Amino acid sequence: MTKQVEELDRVIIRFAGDSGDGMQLTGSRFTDATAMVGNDLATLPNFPAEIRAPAGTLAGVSAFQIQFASSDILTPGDHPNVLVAMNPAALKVNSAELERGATIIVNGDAFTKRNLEKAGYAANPLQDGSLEPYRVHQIPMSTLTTRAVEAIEGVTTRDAGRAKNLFALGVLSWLYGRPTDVTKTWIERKFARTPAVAQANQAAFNAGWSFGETTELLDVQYRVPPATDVPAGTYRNVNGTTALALGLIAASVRSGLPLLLASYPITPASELLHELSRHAAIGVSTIQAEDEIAAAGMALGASFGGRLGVTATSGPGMDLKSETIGLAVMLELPLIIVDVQRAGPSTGMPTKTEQSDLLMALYGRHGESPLPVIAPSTAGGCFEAGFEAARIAIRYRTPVILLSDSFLASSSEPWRVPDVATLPGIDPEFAMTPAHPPDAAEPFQPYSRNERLARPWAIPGTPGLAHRIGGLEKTDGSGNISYDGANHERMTELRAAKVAAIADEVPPLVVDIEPDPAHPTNLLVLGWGSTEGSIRAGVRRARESGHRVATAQLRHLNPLPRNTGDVLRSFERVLVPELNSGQLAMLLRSRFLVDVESYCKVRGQPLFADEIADEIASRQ
Amino acid sequence: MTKQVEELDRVIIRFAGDSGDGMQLTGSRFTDATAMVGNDLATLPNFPAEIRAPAGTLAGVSAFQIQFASSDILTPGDHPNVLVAMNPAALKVNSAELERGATIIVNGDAFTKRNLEKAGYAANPLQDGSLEPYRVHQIPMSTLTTRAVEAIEGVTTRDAGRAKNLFALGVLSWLYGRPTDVTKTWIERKFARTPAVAQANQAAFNAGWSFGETTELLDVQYRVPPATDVPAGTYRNVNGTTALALGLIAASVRSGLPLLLASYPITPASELLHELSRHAAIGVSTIQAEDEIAAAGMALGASFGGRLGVTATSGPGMDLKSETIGLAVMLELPLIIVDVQRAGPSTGMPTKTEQSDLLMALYGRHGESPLPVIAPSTAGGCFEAGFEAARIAIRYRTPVILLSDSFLASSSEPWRVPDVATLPGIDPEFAMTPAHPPDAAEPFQPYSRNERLARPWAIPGTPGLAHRIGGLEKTDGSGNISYDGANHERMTELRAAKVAAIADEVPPLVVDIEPDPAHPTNLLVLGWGSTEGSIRAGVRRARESGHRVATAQLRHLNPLPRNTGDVLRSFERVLVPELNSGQLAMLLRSRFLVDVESYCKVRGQPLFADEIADEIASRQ
Amino acid sequence: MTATLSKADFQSDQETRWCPGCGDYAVLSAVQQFMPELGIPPERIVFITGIGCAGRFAYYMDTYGMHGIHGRAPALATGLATAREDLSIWVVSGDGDALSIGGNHLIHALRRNVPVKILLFNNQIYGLTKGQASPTSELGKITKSTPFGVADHPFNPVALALGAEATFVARTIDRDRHHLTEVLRAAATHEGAALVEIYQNCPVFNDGAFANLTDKDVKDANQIRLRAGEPIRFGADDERGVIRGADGCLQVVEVADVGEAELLIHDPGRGDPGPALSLAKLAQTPMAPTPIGIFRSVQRPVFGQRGGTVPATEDQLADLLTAGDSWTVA
Amino acid sequence: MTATLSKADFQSDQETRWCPGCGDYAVLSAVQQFMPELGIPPERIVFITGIGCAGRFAYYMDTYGMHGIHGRAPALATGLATAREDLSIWVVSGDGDALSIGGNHLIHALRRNVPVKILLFNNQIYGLTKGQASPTSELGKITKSTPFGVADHPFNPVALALGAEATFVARTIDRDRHHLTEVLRAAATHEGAALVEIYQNCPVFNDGAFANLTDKDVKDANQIRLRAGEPIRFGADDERGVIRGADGCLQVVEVADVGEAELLIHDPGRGDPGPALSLAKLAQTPMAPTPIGIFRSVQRPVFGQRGGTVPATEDQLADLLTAGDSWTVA
Ligand SMILES: Cc1ncc(C[n+]2csc(CCOP(=O)(O)OP(=O)(O)O)c2C)c(N)n1
Ligand SMILES: Cc1ncc(C[n+]2csc(CCOP(=O)(O)OP(=O)(O)O)c2C)c(N)n1
Ligand code: SF4
Ligand code: SF4
Ligand SMILES: [Mg+2]
Ligand SMILES: [Mg+2]
Repeated sequence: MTKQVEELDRVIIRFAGDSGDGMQLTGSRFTDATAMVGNDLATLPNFPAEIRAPAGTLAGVSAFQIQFASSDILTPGDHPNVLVAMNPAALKVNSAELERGATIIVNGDAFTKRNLEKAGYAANPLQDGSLEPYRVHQIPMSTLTTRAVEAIEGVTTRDAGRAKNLFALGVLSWLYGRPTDVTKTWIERKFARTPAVAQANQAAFNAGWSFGETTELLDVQYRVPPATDVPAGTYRNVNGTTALALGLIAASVRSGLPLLLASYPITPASELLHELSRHAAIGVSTIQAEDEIAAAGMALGASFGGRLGVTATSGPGMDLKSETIGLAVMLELPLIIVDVQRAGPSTGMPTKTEQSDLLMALYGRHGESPLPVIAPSTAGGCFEAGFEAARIAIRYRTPVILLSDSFLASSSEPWRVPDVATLPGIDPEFAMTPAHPPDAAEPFQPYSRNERLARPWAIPGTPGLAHRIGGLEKTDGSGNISYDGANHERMTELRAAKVAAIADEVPPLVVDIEPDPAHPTNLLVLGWGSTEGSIRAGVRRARESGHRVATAQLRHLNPLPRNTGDVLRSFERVLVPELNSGQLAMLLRSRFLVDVESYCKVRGQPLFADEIADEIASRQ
Repeated sequence: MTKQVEELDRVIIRFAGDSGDGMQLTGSRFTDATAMVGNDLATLPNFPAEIRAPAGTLAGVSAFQIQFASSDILTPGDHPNVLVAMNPAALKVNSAELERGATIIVNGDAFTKRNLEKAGYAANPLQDGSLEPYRVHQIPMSTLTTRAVEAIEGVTTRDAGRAKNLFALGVLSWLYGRPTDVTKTWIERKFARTPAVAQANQAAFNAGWSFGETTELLDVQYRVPPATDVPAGTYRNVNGTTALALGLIAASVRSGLPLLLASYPITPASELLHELSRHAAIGVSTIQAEDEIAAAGMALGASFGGRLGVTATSGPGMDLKSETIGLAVMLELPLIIVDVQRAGPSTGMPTKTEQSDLLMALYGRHGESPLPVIAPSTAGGCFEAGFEAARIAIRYRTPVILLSDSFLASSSEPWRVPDVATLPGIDPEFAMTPAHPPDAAEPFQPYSRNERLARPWAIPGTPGLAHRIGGLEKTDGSGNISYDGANHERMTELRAAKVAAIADEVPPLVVDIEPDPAHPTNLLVLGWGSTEGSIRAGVRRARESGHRVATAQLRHLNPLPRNTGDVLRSFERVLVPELNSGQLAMLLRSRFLVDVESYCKVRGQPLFADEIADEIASRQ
Repeated sequence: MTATLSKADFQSDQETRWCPGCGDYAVLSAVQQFMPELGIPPERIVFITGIGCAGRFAYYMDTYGMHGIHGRAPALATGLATAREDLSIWVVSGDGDALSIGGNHLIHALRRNVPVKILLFNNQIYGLTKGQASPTSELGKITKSTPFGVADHPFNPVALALGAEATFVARTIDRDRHHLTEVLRAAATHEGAALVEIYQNCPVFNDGAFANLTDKDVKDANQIRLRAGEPIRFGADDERGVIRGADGCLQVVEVADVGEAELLIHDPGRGDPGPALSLAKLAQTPMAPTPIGIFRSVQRPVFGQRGGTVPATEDQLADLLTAGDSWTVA
Repeated sequence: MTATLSKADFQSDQETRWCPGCGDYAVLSAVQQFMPELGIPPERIVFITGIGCAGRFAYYMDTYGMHGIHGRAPALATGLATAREDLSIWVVSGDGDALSIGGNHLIHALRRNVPVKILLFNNQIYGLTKGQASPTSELGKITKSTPFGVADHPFNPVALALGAEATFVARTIDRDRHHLTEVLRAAATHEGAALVEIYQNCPVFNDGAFANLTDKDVKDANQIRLRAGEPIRFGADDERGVIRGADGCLQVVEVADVGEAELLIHDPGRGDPGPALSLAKLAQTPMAPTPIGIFRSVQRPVFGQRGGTVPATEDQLADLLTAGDSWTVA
């Protein structure tokens, strides 16, 4: 039977089930297929808290959300229109966030008395009418999957049980007309060594697909036309972690400096360690240090040796690295510190996102120890941010803090792969002769400076340039220990001036619309880091409902773009949404004496577009 | 022969010599005698950098400065009018800072070829006329001392050599009419066990005194009348370290909580550890921890046990304590963190002073972790600051950072000893029953709050109140682990509100003169912490030369006094002098959007009154 | 009243949240079962833990508890123990928490002989952070952070403690409730610091790490049970034993080959920690025959209260304030 | 060219700033004297130091050097050693720097067997900060921070290293240039981490701490010189020696009483670190007869470079960027 096809502009699906149900896999397979169709998309996994909770419990629910559309989208979406719930707990945890009238597809077999109890349901929601406002489809996925695979030679009942996520994938693939070959080839690759399992999964997928095609249950099929506003190029899906890893490796390649990452595991920064540790074959060294202090020290030691030293952590680890970062400021050596922010203070909520380390990045060390701070604003943007952090660290001989966060690190989106040849080169400009820069005095002056105020970087092994550096204040030029007051003041100013001068290479802050004298735009929404997608989406909605509002996103927090003050002053009002208690606002107010307003959200969640739209509406 | 007596209002003397010459002792003896006279005074020792340098070298010079006067004074003084130099190095190092026409008294015997070379003098300054602008008195102190003591039974030549500092003390005591009995009794007490040495020192002192009386060399004697504007009371000399130790012990007594200091040695904070470790007999426990992280942890562990937990350090140690301080913010337990600031960043200049840890104290931890910050402004004021820090920590169940600095810690002044009975009591209000506060729900709610938003403090050993706390976000009230977004936002706000509300108990910011409509005062000089003396002295000078200017000093940096904004706005211009690059200014600008101006000094020295006077003049 | 305490008195109202089958459950249950023996009321018992799966332990004990920050539990406990000698203080930590980030605090707590009992849950992996290598992970192990295998030689916790001047060092196994309880009892009665390494299975990220010592069919062949005053022998029929070889090193032998008289007599009370270290190093990883039990138990002054428990009186304070030269202005 | 190196080639232009008579001078001179033997040009030698008087060492060597922060030198050195296998890397640290704040990095560098030579200047005091107790200060010692005497039992650095899986552990004395040089030579040739404890006199804050081992009249009676393969004996006429007693512990005896055959033969190459630990603990403080020399020297894989020394090629990078499923939009 042929079914009616409905065209949609955008869809938000959330796959939810028990940790054991393989929802992350289902989601990422659906994502790849969707990317192939040419839809624009954004995804966000949502894992349970660290320790694996008992099967079927609320704490054990794992989910994966994807928004895909025919025009460019900016976030994984606020409220799903479709929920796939593999068990009662998954339904309970996620139904609240659904939009009214959303479609719910459940694995009916999982709604046993026991599971309902585990999920804390007094009555079966599939029967008590509590799901009235939604369109609910009940499918006995376990049964149908078992039936589909039982014939296959050498398949255990366990394999059968686990294949039901592919059944679900089949159903959804049919429902949204996703290509099947991508999944097919993936299954073959993945289970090459266990043909029976491969067959089982393929069978389950097919069963799901034909279930959609044949049964009455699902009467419409949906079509989301490919996005047409996508620039040409090669694309792949990346999350912030992968993009950052690639950006750092790219910087290593373009600078010729082997990369050394020293890190101590911590959620959500561990993923970067895992990712980079796989690339030993291409000049990437990784060390799991005994703690964060050692990690920072090892990375700095490697920098002293002429490597691209990187260390990555999250809040608690940042506290511990601060003394070593201060040493790097004094040594004026390149060092990249990645802070994947999470909800604090203290241990806080390790798996939740937040932007509350900004002021610590700027001021979290004793003494006057200025350094550059960069914050990527999209998953793909983590590539440029990583590359840029390395470029600045090397060119200016300075530690650089890169502020990512839990949301950026795990959310993914299609990313246009850059052409390696187009990436800027980074010249480490190692000092090779005592006279460096050429006009400098001899003997070697490790604290002489070039036009960027950067000092010479002479690495061990270079004849004639043996020298000693350390954390004590040093004489301008020679670098010898100095307790002279005037010298200390000069060096303090030099360290600050060097960092401030980086602004020369910081792109200006760009407002997304030209001020139009006819209809003056009196409100600027200014964000920083990972909130860009939600802010732009929110602004877009506000505009659709007729509001005149502009937006801009800061990616360099120190130094700020040179035009920041002018931009702020060119608007009547400035709204600064942040996932903290107003840290950027505090900076801008003191720097520019502009009365910026804060929208603070400290709930361990990303910003939602709705919230921004509402904030804008409430101001106009 | 009788000599002419000249009356002076104030004198600044600097005693300088080799580390081995006992100048600190000479200075403190002179100080005690001066206190007895009833002069007001302020002193500042200046030790050589940590490691003891070879005798006679510039690096080995140790100095002690005292200013005393007949009217209240505020600082040890900028430029000495009298320099006592026991060797060429001492002369070389200190002559630059003398006021023109100053008196220089040198130990002529020490100006040997060898010593002159060690000091880097090409020619003998006593002969080459380079000291032309000064009144130089050459006294063969070594010779005269030896002669005075050689007769004494059982005195070694070494004893004789070492006694010359008492000869110098004798000369100066005569010159400024200091009482001799104080010194006499001190000598007896000090050398009770070695009568010969006692005799020798007494003889040397007497020799110096009669040298002054008899020789032609010194033709005038000076008289500095006692200060008359001193409130009645018992006085003693204290430096900031001693005063702080006493303040903490007083808080322990008034709260009934035994004091536990856990600390790791670091210049200049070690002195507090040394000081407190002597008082084990009166309920003061001290632990030298393995590092600063452990020190903070031990203090916090003691607080959990119902003690007054204190930890003290300087910049580099603050970096290391930050994670534990964040835990204390989350646990909401009392904890006092003393930061004796020194010149940074990194190891910096360990023996030099600076105020550059303010922003780190406020923002040096990941996540939103607000806490109170207090900064004493005089040596004596360290007593109140220590007491107040403890009072706030206990009443509000919060870590408190006390920002002292190298200058405050070592400078001394007469201090009016408070009457113990007048010290406020501090009630720890331990929770004894599950219902705490009385209207709270049972079972025990460790995160319920009283009117000050402070939570109950139930210490181990209390039956029925066993509970668990930790660094993970907790449910409002019960304190159970919570990953709920709304709860996290509420708790974040509660932690901030609690600290902000302390402002209710923070005394208002006091401007030293009433605004007089007739002659409007358009400039406010606003300082914080240890700069008070220099600022007030500078303002006084500016007024003497006719400038209308007001001054005020912040001792509470967080929360700020409630009237701070009004005060700032009531002046046309606000000048904020700081020993950093403008950290308080940054705070005030963002909080109040007032265009405060900075005077920044980052030379590892205290502020000088002259500098303030000049800054004021340049603005009027 | 303490006489009537039962296991239930030590179970908190918090739902235990470890993975199904986690060894932590067995240890928790054993500890709760053992606590009443102490004859100390729950309110005078404190559990201080670090961060990690093991760190959650504090929440499940109905005593006072602090879930500290990563690696710092021994420091927190040292402060509390110094301030409050009247408490029974227990630290629960993991192999990463205690030996990686917390290594320094651990060795200093041991050398100071702070009166705390430290339970080190060694699962040879980072559990809470989902499977990275730990300082006890064996060479070559593939983990999330070591896709090409662990390259660092592991610590042997018992050996480290012995080198750090520990006065009590023992090793036991999560699955052996009886042995575990015996060791807890000895640790509890020891005056001063006690380090108890507990081999703990992590079924999710490092399943079977101690199978050699826990699986019915092989455990007898691999558990070398140390008993004070007895010759060291093991095996289903005690057929194997430990001797000091001619080269001065310990070695495992067939008792039949050397004769019982040659066997090393175990003495945890030796002043010289050398023999205990030799035993600890008999097996670098629990894949070979491994000694369990009490390696060392000696007396040494305990790190205790410094300033006593009462603050100064007001008179003492008054004297202190005016100490040194003071003068009066009328 | 390296053949012609002399002591002067390793002396920097910085004026040495230690107190008169400080043991650090002797060690500096011995090290500068020894360096040419390495046959490595100064620019391929790096000294990384911590904070403390000992920490100033780096400034006086005319090699590459980094004066790090307190306690972290082993971490800095581990990063450099991992990045640059072509360098000869030396760490200089004090007893506080290495054992108090830096204890964790030290034990981890040892267990990893990082190719660095660690010289631990042990003066049993905090020198730079003017005389507080250190983790090696003896019990009861009066210092600025312990006016009533040190209450914590001290570490024995050699023992700690042995418990931490060190592959090379030695002890020597500042005043004995010959012995010091011998030990440096052995450490330099050892592959992997070497810990060398150097008893160093601090005349200002802890004068005479090692007088027992350095004063002419008593040194022979107290220095137990360990020599591989030889029986352990000492005394003016080698009249005393070390045996393993019936109780399994080492003990000092009169050779005449037991006969030479009974003496323990020293073997630093033993796999079992137990006997070495027994030797290390023969004297808890250098006030009793104290072994000096090489306690342990064994081979183990060295902690080395992970990712090699060359970054990816542009082609490899291009492949990496498009790895996984990618698609093209025309
Ligand atoms: C300062 C800091 N660094 C890192 C972390 C992340 N973290 C939490 S637990 C843990 C290690 C857990 O391993 P282990 O101590 O062996 O305990 P287990 O989970 O295996 O019981 C790490 C690295 C943290 N919470 N804080
Ligand atoms: C983080 C930090 N804490 C404390 C200090 C202060 N400090 C410098 S050296 C030192 C200890 C010196 O003792 P030791 O390591 O034995 O070296 P020595 O001076 O005896 O050679 C201390 C505590 C510091 N510089 N940094
Ligand atoms: S991860 Fe391992 S150690 Fe942690 S709870 Fe699960 S099974 Fe236990
Ligand atoms: S204080 Fe001691 S260790 Fe430091 S330089 Fe002086 S004598 Fe040497
Ligand atoms: Mg573990
Ligand atoms: Mg020392």
